[in-house]
Amino acid sequence: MHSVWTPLLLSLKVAGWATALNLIFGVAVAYGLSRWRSTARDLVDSILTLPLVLPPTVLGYYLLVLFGRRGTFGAWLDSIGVQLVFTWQGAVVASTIVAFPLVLKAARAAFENVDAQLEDAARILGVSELGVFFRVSLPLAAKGIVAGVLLAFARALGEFGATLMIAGNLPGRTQTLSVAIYEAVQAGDDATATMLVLITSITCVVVLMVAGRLVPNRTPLPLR
Amino acid sequence: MHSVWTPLLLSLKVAGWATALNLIFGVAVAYGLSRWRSTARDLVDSILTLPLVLPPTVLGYYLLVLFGRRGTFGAWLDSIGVQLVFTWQGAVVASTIVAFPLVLKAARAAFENVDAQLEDAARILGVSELGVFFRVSLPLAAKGIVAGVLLAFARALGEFGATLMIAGNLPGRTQTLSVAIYEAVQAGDDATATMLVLITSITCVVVLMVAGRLVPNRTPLPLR
Amino acid sequence: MSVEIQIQKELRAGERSFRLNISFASESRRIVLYGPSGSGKSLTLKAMAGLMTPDSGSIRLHQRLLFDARQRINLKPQQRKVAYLFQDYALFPHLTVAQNIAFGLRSGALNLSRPTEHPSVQKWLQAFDLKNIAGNYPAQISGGQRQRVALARALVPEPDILLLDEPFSALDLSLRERMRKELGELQQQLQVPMLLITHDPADVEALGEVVFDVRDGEIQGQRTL
Amino acid sequence: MSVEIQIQKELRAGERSFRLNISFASESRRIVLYGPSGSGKSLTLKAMAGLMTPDSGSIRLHQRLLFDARQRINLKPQQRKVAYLFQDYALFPHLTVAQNIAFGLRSGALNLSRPTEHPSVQKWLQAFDLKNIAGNYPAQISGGQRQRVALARALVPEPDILLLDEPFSALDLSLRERMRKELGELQQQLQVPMLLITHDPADVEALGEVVFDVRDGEIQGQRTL
Amino acid sequence: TDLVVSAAASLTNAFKDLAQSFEQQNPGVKVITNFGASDILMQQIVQGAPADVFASADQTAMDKAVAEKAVNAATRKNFAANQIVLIVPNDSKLNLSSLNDLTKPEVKHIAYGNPASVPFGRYTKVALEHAGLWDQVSAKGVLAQNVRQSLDYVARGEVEAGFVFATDAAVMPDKVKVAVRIPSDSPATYPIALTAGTKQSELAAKFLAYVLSPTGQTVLARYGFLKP
Ligand SMILES: Nc1ncnc2c1ncn2[C@@H]1O[C@H](COP(=O)(O)OP(=O)(O)OP(=O)(O)O)[C@@H](O)[C@H]1O
Ligand SMILES: Nc1ncnc2c1ncn2[C@@H]1O[C@H](COP(=O)(O)OP(=O)(O)OP(=O)(O)O)[C@@H](O)[C@H]1O
Ligand code: MOO
Ligand SMILES: [Mg+2]
Ligand SMILES: [Mg+2]
Repeated sequence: MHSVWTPLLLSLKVAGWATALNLIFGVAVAYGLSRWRSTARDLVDSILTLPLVLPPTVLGYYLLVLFGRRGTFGAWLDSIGVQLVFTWQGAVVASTIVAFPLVLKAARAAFENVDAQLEDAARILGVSELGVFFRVSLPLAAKGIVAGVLLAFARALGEFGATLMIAGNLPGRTQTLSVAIYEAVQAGDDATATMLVLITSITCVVVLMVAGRLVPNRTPLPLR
Repeated sequence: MHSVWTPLLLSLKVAGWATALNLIFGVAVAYGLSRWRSTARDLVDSILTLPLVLPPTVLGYYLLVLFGRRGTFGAWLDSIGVQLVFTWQGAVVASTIVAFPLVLKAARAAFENVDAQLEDAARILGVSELGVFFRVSLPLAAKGIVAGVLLAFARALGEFGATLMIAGNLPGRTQTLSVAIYEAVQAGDDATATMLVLITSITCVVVLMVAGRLVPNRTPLPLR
Repeated sequence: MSVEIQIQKELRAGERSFRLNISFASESRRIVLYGPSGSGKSLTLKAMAGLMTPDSGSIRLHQRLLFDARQRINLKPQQRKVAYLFQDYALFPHLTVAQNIAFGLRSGALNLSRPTEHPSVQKWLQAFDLKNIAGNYPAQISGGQRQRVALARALVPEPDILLLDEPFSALDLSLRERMRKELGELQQQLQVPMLLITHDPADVEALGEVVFDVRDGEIQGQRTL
Repeated sequence: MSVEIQIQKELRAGERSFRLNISFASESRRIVLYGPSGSGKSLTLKAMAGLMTPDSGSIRLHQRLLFDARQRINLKPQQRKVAYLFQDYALFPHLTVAQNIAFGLRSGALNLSRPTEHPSVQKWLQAFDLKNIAGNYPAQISGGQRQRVALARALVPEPDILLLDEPFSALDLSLRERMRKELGELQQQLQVPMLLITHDPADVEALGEVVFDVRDGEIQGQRTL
Repeated sequence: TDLVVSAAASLTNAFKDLAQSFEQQNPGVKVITNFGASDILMQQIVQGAPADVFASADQTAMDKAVAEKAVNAATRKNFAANQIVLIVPNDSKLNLSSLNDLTKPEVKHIAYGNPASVPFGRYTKVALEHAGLWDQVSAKGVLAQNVRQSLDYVARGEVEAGFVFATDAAVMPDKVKVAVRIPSDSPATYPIALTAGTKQSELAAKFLAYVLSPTGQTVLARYGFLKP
């Protein structure tokens, strides 16, 4: 067993990147979907939920087919010098895709809950659509979005099925905490497993609690 | 390969039960947490998110230890004639736990978004706390809750890591679609895998779209 | 004494703090709170309804003690049996006008199934001219219609006291007159005290017996009409 | 003509439908819409602000065409340069009083960083007596305070027209008088038309030149003061 | 009656076949297979899963089951053997012909099972230690969770070489070719045993006997398994 720091830092790096990517894409797609008036909307939404319904290992398998050296997309990536298979970047891609629906759904529900009249009030004040988004919709939806993003972070931290497939299990290079835990459990090494599980759990709890506090809570104190 | 109907029906049964259980427990716990004024609240919330951060296989292992005949809890269950290991009920337990945080977070964010003044208005009208919950908080939080519940359903449908551990891979009895897909991919049987993936995907999209329509959308039509 | 209130509360918001120190008592059944914006009128009504817990003091209604800081008595809003019209209405956005009005007729987990058929819902739909919007949602009605729905909703459960925060502010003159009459009749019939916040001298004249002047969180004076 | 409007809209809600058929034109810069609750006053203002798209007709402000169904012209709310006071205020709950008032001073993605230092924010905080609550959130202020914040927010960007939906309904008499004066002065100074919805005869007297009577979705009459 | 057989993943095809013919010979009996990695199956049985028969891909997993008293040690028998082979993609131009060639710098990644948790990984490790190459090879290692993953990596050309069971290499003759057969002095033997908790030991014993019988052995041989 390597030191626990290597997989822990790797896990945080991978989950951090995956969360950041999902924050951007998930929120953007959710906003688009929540404003899009079309019957195709729910279909697109359901299809974007699919990464959740496929067993991660299977998803990882398809990612491998797609991004592998012999995959269409992988060959192109290879030609521009990007290598996803057996790299931590591959783990980021896997975790991002697996956690994407969590941010999407949460953000969409949050955006749809924002009072449309407030957005109109901003428009009348001459504020651009970009301004309406950043100054009204986003802050009012923040609570729901953050809930989704934290879920995505936890999921990315726990992801190992798809990661294992595409990023492989190269000790010290792509072995995330989850993969290490899996290994330990498989090997019947309960002591190591328990220690690693505790480390992941504590890390996750700490990150969730700190992140939860970063969002300003503007609910006024109740008068009673 | 059995007919695809057996694993499909089994998957729907397991995911359906898991979703129903999560709807009840997730919403109840979320409501409790959203009303609980204590600093311990966020800690409890983070801890309840942990099923997401543990690799499902590992979670499954702990469930196996807990619910197996040698486990304290399992021994007691055994004495009252309940057997979870290698049964579909075991798969329900695994899927429920894995998907629980999704409902919890979504429902908590939704409840906290409900205007407290409306709940007070109901109380002043003499309505019991139960009435406030069912007639004000729940309908106003419905959109966010449903988003979470649908995620949970998709996740339960896709769960196989923990399921494989506790419920095993018994064709016709505990072999859900996800497990069957996993097995087909493992066996290099790409044709079967692709077919099963398509079936799961279509099932999931259909269920999500139908369920999404069951919630009455009360947002008034915009005037423009 | 039908109403007896003597409460203190310190409210902090940002760097500012507001001190509420209200005390008055009256046998009258028609009391008006009158005063400038931000003086503490709405907070006083909230304290009576149980939506704001004072730091100290007590609130008594007839001989019933609703709140007493020293005896640690603090009845729940449900137990206070008050009718409360919120200044900003607080209508349930997911319920129709009729369902909003009927809301207090059931205290359990279910809404009344056919609200428009209930006699008191019918009565107030009629009295406040809301019949033709009974099936509409709050987002689909006008400002004055909302205010009337909120008032009807508050009055339906036949309470022990009426707490009304500017009940007619969004209405035109003729409707105001008509509703003043309806409200005055209801109050006479129920024989319950009514506490009214208003800026309209005509309301004071028609519905007030005693007027308390509220200023900077305190009662500064009292007039009997 | 400074304001020229001629629009139709059919609104359906549940089983009921409401037909709006408004047409008037006026050179006057002080126009009052007067009429009973639910007659279509707020909808008319919404159409002017671009929040409601009429089925047919046109809206012209000075010589600018804001809306024309036949020519398929429909300016965005951002392009109409109107000040609009919502009947229910529509304050941003996540911004302080000062941030709310300063909101329209920036059109981009960021809020003004020190709103209280901006001269026009200062001016209106002063004029409407809101200085000491500048740092508070809407949930922490009284009803009348909210209404004043909403009015200040609408007036700050110096618009081409003022659309005010019952701007003083939640205020006491002395504050009302003071604000009427402020508003009258602003309107004179900007020399822009003002469309006011009110139920208060004193408002009509102080701020109105022409009064249009709205009833059942139509203009039923016109008075010049 | 139902008979639950937990068998190593590498036995999947062969045991499906065996189960079917056993059912035909014993009307009314239903064999329910549970395929998975040997160590997982072992853990399930140790925790009291209601399996009747356990067929493992190596002795280590079975040893643990015995130590935990989860299987009936007296019934333990070796029923098949397998071979570890080094495979390369069919279009490989590296010309690997001995284990020593794995040290070539062109060989960047080598897939094999995790010795800590999967039988074929343990076999690989033994073989490489035997050849004195373990340290060099493990520096390039990609740990697969099971044979199929290792096979898949090679078939896709993601790794330059990988270790798998001979029976698995035979599944994809169009994509991979065997470069080196590990000498048979370190055979991979498969043990089978009845679980301690079985409630139908008679029927389970009958199945076990069937696997060991000439008919059973023929079936296994058809899928490339060797005699133990
Ligand atoms: N939740 C709160 N936190 C802090 N201060 C508050 C809060 N609610 C109200 N206040 C302050 O308390 C004072 C009294 O408020 P209140 O709502 O009682 O005024 P009011 O007399 O009803 O005025 P109006 O006629 O404008 O409605 C105001 O200055 C207000 O800013
Ligand atoms: N979104 C909507 N959908 C359907 N009907 C609506 C909608 N909004 C308003 N109405 C109806 O249109 C009519 C006119 O509404 P409007 O808000 O213009 O009234 P108003 O003249 O402003 O009345 P008030 O003085 O009460 O505010 C009302 O009968 C109202 O119920
Ligand atoms: O047959 Mo195994 O248990 O995957 O090496
Ligand atoms: Mg007030
Ligand atoms: Mg109106």
